[in-house]
Amino acid sequence: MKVGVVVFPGSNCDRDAIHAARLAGAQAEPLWHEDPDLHGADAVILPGGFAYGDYLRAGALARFSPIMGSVREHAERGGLVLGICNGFQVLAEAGLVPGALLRNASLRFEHRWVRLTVTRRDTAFTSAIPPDVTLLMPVAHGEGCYTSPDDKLDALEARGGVLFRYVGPEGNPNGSARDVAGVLSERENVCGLMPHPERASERLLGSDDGLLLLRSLVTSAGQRLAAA
Amino acid sequence: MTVAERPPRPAVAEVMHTPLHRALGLTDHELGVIGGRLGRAPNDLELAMFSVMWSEHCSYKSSRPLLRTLPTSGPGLVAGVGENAGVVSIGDGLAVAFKLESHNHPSAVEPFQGAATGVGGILRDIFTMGARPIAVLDALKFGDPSSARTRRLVSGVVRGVGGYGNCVGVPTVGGELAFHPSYEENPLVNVMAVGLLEERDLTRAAAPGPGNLVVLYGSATGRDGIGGASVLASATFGDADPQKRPTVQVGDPFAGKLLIEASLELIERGLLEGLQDLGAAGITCAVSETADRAGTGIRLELDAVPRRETGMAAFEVMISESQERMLAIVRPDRIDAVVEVCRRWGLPVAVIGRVTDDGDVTVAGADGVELARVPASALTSDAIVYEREGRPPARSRRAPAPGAPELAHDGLPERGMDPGAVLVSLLGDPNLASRAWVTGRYDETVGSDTVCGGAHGAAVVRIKGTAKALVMATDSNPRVGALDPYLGAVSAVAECTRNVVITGARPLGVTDCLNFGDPERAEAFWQLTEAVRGIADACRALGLAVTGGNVSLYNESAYGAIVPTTQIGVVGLLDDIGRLVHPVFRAGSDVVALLGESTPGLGGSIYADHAGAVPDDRPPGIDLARESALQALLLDATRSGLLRSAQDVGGGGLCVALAECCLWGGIGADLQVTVGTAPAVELFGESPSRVVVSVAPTAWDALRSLAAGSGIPLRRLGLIGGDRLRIRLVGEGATGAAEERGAGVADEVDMPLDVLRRAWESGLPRAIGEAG
Amino acid sequence: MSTYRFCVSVMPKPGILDPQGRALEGSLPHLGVDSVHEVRVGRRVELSVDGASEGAARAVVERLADELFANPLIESWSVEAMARPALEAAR
Amino acid sequence: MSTYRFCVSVMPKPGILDPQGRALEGSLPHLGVDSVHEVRVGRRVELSVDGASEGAARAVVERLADELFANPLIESWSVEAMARPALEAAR
Ligand SMILES: Nc1ncnc2c1ncn2[C@@H]1O[C@H](COP(=O)(O)OP(=O)(O)O)[C@@H](O)[C@H]1O
Ligand SMILES: [Mg+2]
Repeated sequence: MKVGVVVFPGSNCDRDAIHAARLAGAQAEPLWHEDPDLHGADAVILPGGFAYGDYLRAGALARFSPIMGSVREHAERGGLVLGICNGFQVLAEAGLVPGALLRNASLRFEHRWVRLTVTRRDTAFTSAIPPDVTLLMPVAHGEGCYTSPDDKLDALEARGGVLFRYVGPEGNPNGSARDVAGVLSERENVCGLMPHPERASERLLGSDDGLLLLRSLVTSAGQRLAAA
Repeated sequence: MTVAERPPRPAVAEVMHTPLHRALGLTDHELGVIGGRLGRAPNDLELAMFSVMWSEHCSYKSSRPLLRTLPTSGPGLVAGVGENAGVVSIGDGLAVAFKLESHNHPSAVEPFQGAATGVGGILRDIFTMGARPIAVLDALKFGDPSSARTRRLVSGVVRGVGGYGNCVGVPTVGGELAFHPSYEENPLVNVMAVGLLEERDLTRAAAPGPGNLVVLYGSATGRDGIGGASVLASATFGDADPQKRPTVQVGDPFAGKLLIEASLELIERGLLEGLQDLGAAGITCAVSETADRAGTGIRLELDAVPRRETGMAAFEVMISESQERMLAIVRPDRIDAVVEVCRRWGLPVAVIGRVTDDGDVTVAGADGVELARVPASALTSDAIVYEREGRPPARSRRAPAPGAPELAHDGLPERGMDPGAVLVSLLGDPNLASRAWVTGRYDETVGSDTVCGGAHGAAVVRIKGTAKALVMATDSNPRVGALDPYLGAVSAVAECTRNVVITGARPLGVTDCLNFGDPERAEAFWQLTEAVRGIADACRALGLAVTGGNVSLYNESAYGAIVPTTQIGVVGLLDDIGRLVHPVFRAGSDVVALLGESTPGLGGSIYADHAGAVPDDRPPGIDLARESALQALLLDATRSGLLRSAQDVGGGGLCVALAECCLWGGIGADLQVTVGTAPAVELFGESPSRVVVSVAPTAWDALRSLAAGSGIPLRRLGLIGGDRLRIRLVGEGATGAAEERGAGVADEVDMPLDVLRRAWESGLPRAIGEAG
Repeated sequence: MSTYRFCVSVMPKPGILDPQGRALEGSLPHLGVDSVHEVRVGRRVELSVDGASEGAARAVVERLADELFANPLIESWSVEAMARPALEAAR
Repeated sequence: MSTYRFCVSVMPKPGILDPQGRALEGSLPHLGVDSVHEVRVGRRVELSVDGASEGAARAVVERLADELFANPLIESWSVEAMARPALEAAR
């Protein structure tokens, strides 16, 4: 099972994502943004960071990188794509997941540990997460306030597209509508979330809850591979 | 260095009629010496180059003789003072690079950009050595937290540090934040960076091999940071349009990130012979320093320098401080590969000259016309040096005034102060309260290596693929430094190393940043001299080398100089992350104890601020032999796995240390402290060389015999448990004594953790008006 | 082939949260200003375009505004020709 | 007393590095655009002001632009009256 981690100019969690994907049992390699070839990746991760400095709008410039065409095709073929933090912003700008990410309500960069509820376990990104478990992970972003018109939010919720929500006393760090922390594409093969599962993949670092998410991804991609 | 830390220069209008060298900040004497070095009068471009290189910031002309007295060699040191950053070997073929640096003046002018470019600058010093930056610590000092100016500065600086560090993806894992009225007009922004490298990638900032190419890559060059020298334009070119000469450098962290990746790739692939970052004095500094270090010369083709703007004069190109640029020395057969790497990372790159064997920095203009020729050494290693005169102030607080009684009591009971209430107010003091408001603006987990961030204690960053971790801290003691600059420096070194040692890590070396006033004033120079003597004494006593540092002088305003501020940074190595000792109380019924004992003196303490303690009180002294023995004991105790927790007793004294252990651990304690006639010394005094530890009950005897063997006093205080912090006072200074004096105050601290937590968490936001 | 300079204004759509505008408005009383309301903060992009005609150049700008400068979900944009290159080259 | 709407343009001063503009320009080739240059990115603030006259209202805006909206060390600003409230109030 091969995970490709896209490196945009300004990505800064690419190495973390590769490290954590390997802990989750995948073969993981970087993919250079100017090379449209996915080099046989079964799943693609768009990592966190500040692609193109997050100038203009987070994710706005990165979505035109040559590799994004291939990522889109991969997604259209049903391939799995996970966007973390800046990767989520790129996915949203590219229209691969619904919604937009505005500046945090506090207008400040927020780093803190948050708790997430997982609304469903029947997805490629959550299948390995035990029931009733909330996930402890850090967030670190300045533009993570999830926004979408109310009717679209209703529709998103109705189809089970809100996969992660901020809960507990740590609260909603950015003012996201309806506490949305992560969403699923309509076909449920593309997921974007603001918190960082790859930074919560070892007990030593404070939590290994994120590994559950990455293991789900790796397992699901492996199963799809076997089925194909 | 990042951009020049420089004293204000005369305004353009004022200097129109002054001789050029003076307008550029050079004295008549210096002009004479330059003539001597050249054997002729300098032309205007050469004068500009000398003026920036012979500035205090680049030449260390006032401090160089002092810095020579520091202990600068030690085991494992593979690069030290004189390099961009100190590098110490840590085994497994790995080494760690670290350094502190100031960006005070730029941050005072434009806090956001000043702090951001400060982070960018120190990061460049780290990766110039071939190291990947893995951590940043920021040490910030401001004036009155309730003033509008301070609030603007705090907000701008914190956004600037985060804005750069977060974007380049280097976690900001710790630092320091202090408020003192003397920083009101002159805040201090000192930033420490730490990097990790394969020892074989160690890169020198030298230009060896005549015939090699001089390559400039990174951002294009603009008119950044040449405001001071713009008099040259008015004098020479009759163009003083200030609009065209921005003095504020704008940092571009995105370009900074690309620069890190490109540089590390170039180094890893072995494509470079030398690498130097560009900071203050720009190209002039980079070429003269690299040539001088290698004993070579460099001939520059000025027109080859990529520019951001049109119509730049030669001097502007030579001294521009545009950020995010690097100078590489490259063998001709490797230039194509170098260009390819830079292009891939989207960075402009150009060959701007060649290494020569004549020892000169030569600047060639269009058609090879020689615009300047100066011996590289005259600009750097052979720059002018001053033996300045130092004089202690007329009234030093070091010794008690003649005839003054030894301090017998401290006013705590007399003033009817309840120690519990004092503790609450200390925990809420902006100097001691939770830093979450600041640390929450910093990405401290990027890199997936942060074991402990800035929430409490030293920062701990593991090294992937090994069992090792690096432990890092930065400390200063300006309140003590204000009373006694020697003691301020000694205690900063002691405290900083102690903070590293209590985790179980062995300190690898010391970096320092000396923030002082105008060295041309005898008192300020005396303070600097005392501080350097203090660092040297402390490092020798603790067996540590100074691996590098920075000097920032002229920290003065219309309201006077800042208090002498010696900022210290220490990095330690923990061989086995499994043995990491945290500062927090962990388990009920563990035994709490204090290692070390308190000594008299409340001068310089936070308590003194709150209680207005006896005005002429001294700060407590420090016994370096005792400190060294304490640190050795701690390393022994952690190595043998005895300690469940260890916390330094610092600002706010024993009570605050105990409260922190409880708050951070989320568990209370029931304790008893014996107080003499001066209970505040015991409870809130800041005498050094003390550590609060906790051990499992079964480990108590072992700890006691270890302590006895090392001659360090050990006092059992009580047990961990519950959800209150209770400290009963016993002994001479307790109940009976207080009641005799008619105060009738409580002789104990007995506080629910919730109350303490609220005070501690709300202290900073409230002080700076960011509550809610 | 000539060069034309344009500016693109990108503003948050009505109804979309504008925390910056709100924060600005909230800070006004501290400055003793109470006559200001409905503050909205957006972006302004100035750029030069080479083209055969102003219309051709504007078409490029409009495409960029639509695809890149603004996110249609949350922002609206407008393009204006500028009299002359307002700023000297600054790359 | 009437209400006037203004917009304030805040741009990086000439000669001051504009990292946003630079990064934007650097990404344009990915969109197949190579005719665009000298990109500068700034802010646009729209606001309504109550005042006895347009001049009085404008004076308030100019003061705010100078003290609050722009950082005079690195940015310059200009004020323009807007025909009518371009956007409905959206708090
Ligand atoms: N206070 C100090 N203590 C020890 N070394 C110092 C101190 N100040 C400067 N140095 C050393 O002097 C050299 C020059 O410093 P600096 O000009 O700041 O270097 P850079 O340009 O690389 O930042 C460096 O090696 C630095 O470590
Ligand atoms: Mg350097």
